[in-house]
Formats: sequence, C-alpha cells, structure tokens
Amino acid sequence: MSHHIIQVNNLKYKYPDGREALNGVTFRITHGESIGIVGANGAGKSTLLMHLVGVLFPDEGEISVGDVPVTKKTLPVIRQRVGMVFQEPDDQLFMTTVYDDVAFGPRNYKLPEEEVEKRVKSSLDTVGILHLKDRPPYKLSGGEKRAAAIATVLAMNPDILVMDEPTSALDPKSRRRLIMLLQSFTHTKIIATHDMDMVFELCERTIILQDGKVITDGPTAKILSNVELMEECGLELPLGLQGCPVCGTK
Amino acid sequence: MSHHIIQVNNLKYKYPDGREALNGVTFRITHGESIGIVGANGAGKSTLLMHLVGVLFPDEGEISVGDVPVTKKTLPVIRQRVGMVFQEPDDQLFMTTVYDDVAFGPRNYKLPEEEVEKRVKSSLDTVGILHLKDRPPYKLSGGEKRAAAIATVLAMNPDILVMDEPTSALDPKSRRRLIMLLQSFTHTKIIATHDMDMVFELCERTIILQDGKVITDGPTAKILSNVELMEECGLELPLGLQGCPVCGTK
Amino acid sequence: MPNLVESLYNIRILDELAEKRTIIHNIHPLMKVLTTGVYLMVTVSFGKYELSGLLPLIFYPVVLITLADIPIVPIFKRVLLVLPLIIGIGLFNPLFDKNPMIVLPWIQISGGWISFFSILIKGFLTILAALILIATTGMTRIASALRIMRIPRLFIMQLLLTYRYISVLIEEVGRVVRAYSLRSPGEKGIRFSNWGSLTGQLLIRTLERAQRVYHSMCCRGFAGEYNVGREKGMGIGDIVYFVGWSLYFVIIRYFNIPAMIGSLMMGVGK
Amino acid sequence: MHMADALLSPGVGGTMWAATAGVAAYSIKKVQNDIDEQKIPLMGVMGAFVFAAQMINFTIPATGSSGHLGGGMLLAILLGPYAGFLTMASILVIQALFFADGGLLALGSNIFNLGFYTCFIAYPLIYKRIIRKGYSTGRIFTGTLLASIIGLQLGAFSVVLQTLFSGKTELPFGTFVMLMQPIHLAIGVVEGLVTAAVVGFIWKARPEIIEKAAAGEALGGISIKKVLAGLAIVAVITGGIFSWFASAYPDGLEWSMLNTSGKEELEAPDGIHQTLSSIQEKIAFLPDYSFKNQEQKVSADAPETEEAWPAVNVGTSVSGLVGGVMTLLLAAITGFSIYVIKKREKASAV
Ligand SMILES: Nc1ncnc2c1ncn2[C@@H]1O[C@H](COP(=O)(O)OP(=O)(O)OP(=O)(O)O)[C@@H](O)[C@H]1O
Ligand SMILES: Nc1ncnc2c1ncn2[C@@H]1O[C@H](COP(=O)(O)OP(=O)(O)OP(=O)(O)O)[C@@H](O)[C@H]1O
Ligand SMILES: [Mg+2]
Ligand SMILES: [Mg+2]
Repeated sequence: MSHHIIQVNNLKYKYPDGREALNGVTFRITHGESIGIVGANGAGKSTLLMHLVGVLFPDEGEISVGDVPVTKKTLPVIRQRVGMVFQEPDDQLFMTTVYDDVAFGPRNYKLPEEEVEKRVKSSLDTVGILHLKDRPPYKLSGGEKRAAAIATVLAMNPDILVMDEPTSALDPKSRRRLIMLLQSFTHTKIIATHDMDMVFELCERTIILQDGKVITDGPTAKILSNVELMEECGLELPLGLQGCPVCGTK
Repeated sequence: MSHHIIQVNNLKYKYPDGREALNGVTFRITHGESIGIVGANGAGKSTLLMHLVGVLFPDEGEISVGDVPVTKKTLPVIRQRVGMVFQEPDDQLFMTTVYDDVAFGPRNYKLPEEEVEKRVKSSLDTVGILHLKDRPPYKLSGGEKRAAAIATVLAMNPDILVMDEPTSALDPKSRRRLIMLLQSFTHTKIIATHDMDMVFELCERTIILQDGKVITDGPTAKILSNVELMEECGLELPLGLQGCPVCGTK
Repeated sequence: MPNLVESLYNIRILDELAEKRTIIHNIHPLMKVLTTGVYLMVTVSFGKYELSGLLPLIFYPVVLITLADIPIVPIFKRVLLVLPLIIGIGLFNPLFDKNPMIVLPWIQISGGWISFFSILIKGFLTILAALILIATTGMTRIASALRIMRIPRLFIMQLLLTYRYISVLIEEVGRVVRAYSLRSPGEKGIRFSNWGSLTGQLLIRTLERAQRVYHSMCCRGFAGEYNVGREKGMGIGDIVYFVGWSLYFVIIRYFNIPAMIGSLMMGVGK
Repeated sequence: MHMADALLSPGVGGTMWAATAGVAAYSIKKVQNDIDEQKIPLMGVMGAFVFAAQMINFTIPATGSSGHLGGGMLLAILLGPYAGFLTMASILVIQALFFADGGLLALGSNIFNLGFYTCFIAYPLIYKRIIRKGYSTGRIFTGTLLASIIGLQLGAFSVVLQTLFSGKTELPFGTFVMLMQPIHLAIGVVEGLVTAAVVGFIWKARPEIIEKAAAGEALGGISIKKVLAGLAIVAVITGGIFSWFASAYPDGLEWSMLNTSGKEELEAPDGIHQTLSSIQEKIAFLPDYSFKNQEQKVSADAPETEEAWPAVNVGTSVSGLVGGVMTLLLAAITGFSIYVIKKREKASAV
C-alpha cells in the first residue's frame, strides 16, 4: 500500500520569532515501519511531527504521505490517514465528556452511532480508562488525560500513527499496556519520545534529531546501545541496558 | 531542625464534583528524608502534594510542616519553606522571559539584584537551560518548559522540595542532571513520579498510594523490588531491575 | 479573580446538568429553543400593569425544573446575581408613577409599584427560562438547533469555539494566579506592576493554545460542524411539547386566569 | 449596560433582533470571503478573552458604582470589524444562556449596542483615521482610547433609547441620559486605557495580527461618506420602525407626555399611522397594550374612577390577589407532586 509511505525532503522550519527549529530534515518511512524519534529537549521532535499532519507547513522542503503532498488543500485526506497524539493532552480534549471526546473523530466521519459507540468503548478499554467515560476531561489526573488523548486517536483507526511522548505521565502499567497495543498495531507508527526503553522494545528503527537535523538514522539496536553517540546527543542508554543491579555489569 | 518535619494526619479530600481523591492518608516525614510517592494514574498523588503547599485544603484531617499547621493563615510561612514543582510546567511560568520568571521569587524576598542574578543563573545552569534565559517561556519546547519550571523553584532556596513528576518530558541527560542535583540537595524532598528508576536511585523511602489511601510505606529497596506488590498497585519494577540483557536475570 | 473562577464553576454546573438524561433533556433541542422563544415573547408582551395575568407563566419553570432534575439552589443563585440590575432600573417606577392602581380598603398600591413588580417577575421568569434552556440542552445541542435554523456554520463554529476556550482561558488564569501566589508568599493579590505582563502573557499563550486545539480538532476530521451523536430525529412528542406549551402560553396571554379564579372564588364566597 | 429582557418590549426587542441579524449576516458574508485557518481560533480565543474580561467588575472612581469592559473595540482592532462583530455576538449569546446576563430577547439589542457602534462606527471613523498615518505606540494609544470612549457612549445612549421606547420604566428621558452617559464615560475611559494597553502589548509581541486585521478589511477602502450615508439610511429605517412601535400604544415617551399634557392621546400623525395601528391591533400578538384582557375590561366597566388609564376597583383588586395566590399555590403543588412521583419511581426502580 503505497499510501503508507512517508517521504520528508530537506525540511526547514523557522518559528515566527526567528527560531530555526528544523534545519533540513530528510527521511523516508515505508509501510509498516515503526520509527522512534529521539533527541534532546528542543531538538525539534514536536516541530517535526506537527509537519506530518499539516499543523505547521515547511518554509522549505516538502513532505508527502503516500503520494499526496502535505499542503493546505490535501489536509482532509492527510488527516484521515494520519492520527496524531500531541505532546499536550489538554490540547486534544475539548468536549464535555471523555466519551464525546473520543467519539468526536468517528462522528465527523459520519459513522453510524452504533459503530461510533463500539469504537469509543474499545479504544477506551484499550487504554484502560473505560470507567472514566462519563467524566469531563478537565477533571482528570495528568495520566488519565494522556490515556484519553491516546484513545481519541485510536478511535479514528488511522493508517499511520504519530505520537509525541505518548508514555509520559502514564503509570508503568498503562505504559506497558500501550507498548503492547502498539506492538500489535501493524501499520506505520512514528513515536517521538524520551523513553529509550520503549523505543528499544518497540521500534526497529531510530532517528536521532539534534538542533533540527538528523544525526543518525538506523536500526535501533545499534544506535541505542552506542554509548558515545547517545552521550553526544544529550541522551542515555535505555535504563534496561544500564548497569544491572544483579550482575553488576555496566 | 524541627521545621522540616512534615506530619500528615488522616487526610481526606473530595473534589467539588464529589470525587474522593484522598481517603485517609497518614504519614510523617522527618528532616532530610527523601520520599518517593508512587501509584497508578489517578491514585491521588498530585492531590496529596497540592495539600502540602496549601493549594487545596483537606476536608478532614490535618497537615503540619514543622510545627505550623497548613491553614489559610499560615500560607505565607508554609510557602516560604516549601517549594513545589507542579505536574504542568505551563502553569508555573507567567513572566515574559525565562530570566524574569526565575527571578520572580527571589525578587519577592527583596534580595539585592546581584544576589537575584546569581541565583537565577545558577538555577538555570543547574537544569541546563542558561542559554534560554532571554526567551519567552511560552515559546519553549515541552522539556525546556519543565526545566524552567524546576529552575523557578530552585531559585527560591526552599527548605523542602515537593515535585510532581519532575522528570517527565525531560530528555535522559537532563533527567540525569536533575537526579544528581536532587542527590546533592540535603533538605527534605518529596517526589511524586512514575519514574521508578529515579525513585530507586534517589529516595530511601517510598510511599505507595492507591485510590487515595497509603498502601505501603517503607524502604524503597524492599518495596520497589516486590514484584507482586508492585503489580497489585498498577506499577512495575524499575526498568533497571527488569530483565538484564547481559546476565538474563528476571 | 475569584469572580472568574466562580463563573467558570457556574458554566460547568450547567454543563453537567445538561449531561443528564431526563424527559426534558431528551426533547429535541430545536423544539426547546422555539418553546423558550415563545415563552419569552409572551412573558415580555404582558403590559406593565398586568401583574396577576403573569403568574400562570410560572408553571413552565416549575414543571421543567422538577422534571429535569435541576437543583434549585445554584440556579436561583444565578438568578439572584442578575436581578439587581433589573431592580436598579425598575425601582424608579414607584418614584415616578404614583397613581393608585390597586385600591383596597386598607391599602392603596400605586401603579409604579405594580409595574415594578411586573418587571421583577418578568425578569425572574425570563432569566429562569434562559438558564433552564441551557441546563437541559447544553451548548452543543443548542448549536445543532441553530444549525437546523440555518444559522451560518461559521457563526456556530465561532460560538462553540468561544465557548470551549472560555474554560481553557479561565482555567489557565486560575493556575497562573496559583503559581504566582506560591512564589510571592505574604502578598495579597497581584501587584499592579505585574498585571500587564500577566494578562499579555495569558492572552498570547491562550492564543497559541487555541491554535493547537483547533488543529487537533482538524486532525480528527473537524470540518466546521460539531456532530452531536445522540441527536435523534424529531418525533411527535417533540412537536407536541412545543405546540402544547405554546398553546398554554397563548391562552394565558389572552385570558387572565388568576383573575378568573379569583372572581370565581369571590363569587362562591358571596 | 446589558439590556434585560424584562425591560424590553417585544417590539423593540424584535426590531433590534432584526437589525442585528442583518448586520451579522452581512458580516458573515464579508468574513467568509477572507477567512483563513488562523482567524477562526483567533476569533474564538479573543471571544473567550473578552468574555472573561467582562466578568471582572471594577469600581468606577468617584461614582460608587461599578462597571465592566465591553471589549468591542478590542475585538474590532484585533479581528477587523466584521469578525469582531460576530465574535461579540457569540460572547453575548453565551452570556445570555449561561448567565442570563441580558437575556435572549434582549440579545439583539445587546449585540447591537456593544458590537455595532464599536465595530462599525467608532472603529472605522475614529480608530482607523488616526492609525491611517501609520502605526506607532502613541497613535495606537490615542486611537484606541478615543474610539473606545465614543463607542461606549453611543452604546449607552442606545440603551437609553431602547429602554424608553419599550416603556417599561418610568424614568424620564433626561434623567436616564444623565444617569447613563457620565457613568459610561468613566467606564469608557477605563476601558479605553485597558484596551490601549492590551493592543499595545500585542502590537509589540505579534504586530502581524493587528496590521493584518486592519489591512484586510474592505472597510478601510470605503469612503467615509458612503459609510455615513449607509448609517443615515439605517438610522432612518430603524427610527421609523421604532416610532411605529412606540406610537402603537401609549407608553414610554408618550406615556410621560400624556401625564403632563393630560391628553389621552397625542394628535395621531396621519392616516398611515392609524391604519398601521389598526392592522397591528388585529394581527399583533406582540405589542404591549393591544390585548383585550380581563383587567382592562373590568376597569372599563368600573364606573366612578377618575383616571382614564388603568384603574381598578376594589373587587378586581381583591380577586386578582386571591387568584394570584391560588395560582402560585397550584404551581407549588404541581412542582411538589412531580417531585414526589419521580422520587417514588426512582425508589421503585432500585
Ligand atoms: N511556538 C514557538 N515559538 C518559537 N520557538 C519555538 C516554539 N515552539 C518551540 N520552539 C523552539 O523550537 C525548538 C524545537 O522545539 P520542539 O518543541 O520541536 O522540541 P522537542 O524536540 O519537541 O523538545 P521536547 O523534547 O522538549 O519536547 C526549541 O528550541 C524550541 O525552543
Ligand atoms: N479537578 C478535579 N475535579 C474532580 N476530580 C479530579 C480533579 N482532579 C483530579 N481528579 C480526580 O481525583 C483523582 C486523583 O487525581 P490526581 O491528579 O491526584 O491523581 P495522580 O495520582 O496525580 O494521577 P497521575 O499519575 O495521572 O498524575 C483522580 O481520580 C482524578 O480523576
Ligand atoms: Mg516536544
Ligand atoms: Mg498527578
């Protein structure tokens, strides 16, 4: 299915105040790949992801999803294919109940109400917050909001899943549940995160960003275990790879 | 110094909509202790911390910091002693530049401007964002905001440090830097987090909350390595303790 | 500032009430909007000296409040907050209009007082009607009613976004004020010199946040229309609701029922 | 300065609804032409901001009363007049619904009073003229301050007119004007200062927002003459409708005149008026006094009363009183029984 190929070409983006957040980013992601995007704070991860769903548009370079270039005109098509979880769950929850919020997307595609209900329930169940369905989102705890935000995107059944720090604020069990879920999701997924352990478990390929540029792009196992490289990019080995308290290796 | 003792007695709190977030929490923290508060999403961690600085007031039970009960009247004293980093960094940044934001607290204590500058610079340096000092806080990336929020509290030189998920959104290196910093901070610190590895490294004592109640309260090494207990509370062993790829232990 | 947080709280109370599922809540929003319209028109169309004729209008709020499970206290609090405005202007009537209107053996009541009470009752009823409408319907369903009434989409979207952002903004104000007070112990309120940067800051931040919210809506297929899933079609019951109430209002308007009851009673008494 | 439903007659309320709907429809058309994605959230946020600002009451120095911001000028400057007017409309809709501030019938008046004069008169005629020479902190300040004050004065005067034409209050015109205008002058100054400060801040932080709003608007190009001519037409039409409604029954202005002159009705202007009012009497459900209602009938029968206009004898007064009490009792009983029945149903359901 060619429409799952994502091509990013020499992407440059400057925020209106002159901050150069992306400085020529190029990569190509093929169908079914699972990509971890890592990098220090301010490296440009969120900025990059926002380009993939057309929230920001590049100053230079181009992006295409499938064979469709991401432009203002093609937004409806793009957004139907790509589901994105933003870094800030508060930005993503805008209805009066969690249920309505998760149902918002499916309803926009005019699905019959039974189908909507099925989708809402299953997504809420997947992230483990079905019991919160009738509560207003602004009254949830930080992690509950995060889970709800993820559910809103799952309910849309996107072909490509883009997530900005999906595990932050989640408790370890919910994090584990999310990782399992993502493992079972066979479509393309792109995950920006500081959770190296998740990348290690989940993504076969990793892209390291630094100062708006791609520093490395390759197999996760190789990259994430390269102490020097990681150190250089303001990162660390996954915790699971660091000194083991049992055998004492470093 | 008795004023660093924190005593929480049978604390109960119900949100205005009737949600019982705390259900009789009791503990005592003595001077210089380093406490990790862990628990599943929605367990009541943030609610508990907000009581410690008098953002919320208990429906039942009482809290005292040193020998001062936390009430509306004693707020100025309490807040001078206790510095809190909120879960949401956005809430904590309200001035036009990062510098002014960090300087806000010290300036309120009428410190001479050189002293203010020294404090601001050293706190910004500690969290690694000195280079961002002249930027407006709302234009920072998620992790940069988090770092700035931590700096604002450090600059106040509090006797007691209360932090709600301080490492979330931080990149691994900043996280490491924060942990080192906290290790060198000899006063009392209370940290609510999902980062079990940090708790394992940093806190000699751990309190597990579940559904607004204290489930366990004891030495970290014992609690965090108890697979069954952790499982039961919606948690997991620290990643560093889970299967070691070198020695293969589980 | 407490004013602000309080108002947010009020919005939320009404929001939550609108989430209930009672007979009244289930009536089609369009019919509820129209019924409210007729009610308001009839209420204000009463002449300024017609006091008794107004009274049967009170059945409408009474029936709705009880059927829709609306708690009385918060609603009445709101009414009491708004009434002083009306009283302020209405109170001039007794001052300027001193013609005796009701002449009883032991007391004479001037036209000014009658018209004052008439304004007061009308104020009470109209305020109540608006609050009941929102508390049983909710903003999104009112929006869908407006859409059926062919109000342009752009305006409805604007209305709904404004509505959403009010919570976002006020919440943010509350949290910023909290953070402020945490780092300025011993200070009451916010120092004047900081007001400017605080509001400016808030405005710009909310602005950027609003853009993010809007984008995240678009990312989920938003195309200018809020879809409220559980909206059923209009049924006979809905139309009966509208027609029934309207009939009742019109009858009240043309016949002064209390006066009839009164004279009947008096007649019996004789 | 929100008008309240209770102070409004259906005639005036309806007219203002129509006028507002007209302006809104025109604005929507204008906005739709040059809408971009950024503008929609901008309208939403600014609406929320002004909404919140309106919630903050400040005391007016030296008067002892308090007021709040209108915000129309801020909206016009940041969004342009058309989007500004629409945003003001949505703010007032929400206020009317959630706070019963103003009210649903008075909505038309309120939108008009707070939105029209600021967006379509003060903004183009004052603010834009001053700004035309180019942006500077000083010009933004004076322009914003002056436009805010004048916009609010016009709005306040409009409130006076609408209230008087509605005839629910006995306040004489002069007194009312003397009450409203000075208070709103004070509010206007505060509003002007705040608006100027906010606009100044945004101009420094995001100049493109303010310049875009002012540049993209066709209104800037239209000559003042055309605007004035248009306004004159609107004024004549509205005035005509107003006076038609106002003269359809003896109240408001006429009522006070009637009291002083003692004549039951002023000379009917001409035949048109009479046919109009007779037509109205036949079809109108809305106007105030065209109803044949019980009280009036009875009072007409009452023999010895001196006053020509409403007077009631002892009998009707008492029966009205008794009937009223009975009605209220009945209402209470109804409410209570519904409550009890529901409770029982719930109990049996459990
Ligand atoms: N609205 C904005 N205006 C100006 N600069 C911005 C804005 N948002 C982000 N930046 C800057 O752009 C750069 C990249 O930010 P981005 O949010 O993409 O980082 P990130 O990799 O997601 O970081 P984090 O891991 O902290 O989330 C940073 O230097 C940041 O300060
Ligand atoms: N403003 C609120 N109104 C009502 N209920 C709330 C509010 N904030 C939180 N709650 C509820 O109170 C409970 C405790 O929330 P709290 O934020 O303390 O959890 P937490 O332990 O910090 O969770 P997390 O790890 O997700 O941050 C949750 O069930 C949450 O849904
Ligand atoms: Mg980011
Ligand atoms: Mg929390």
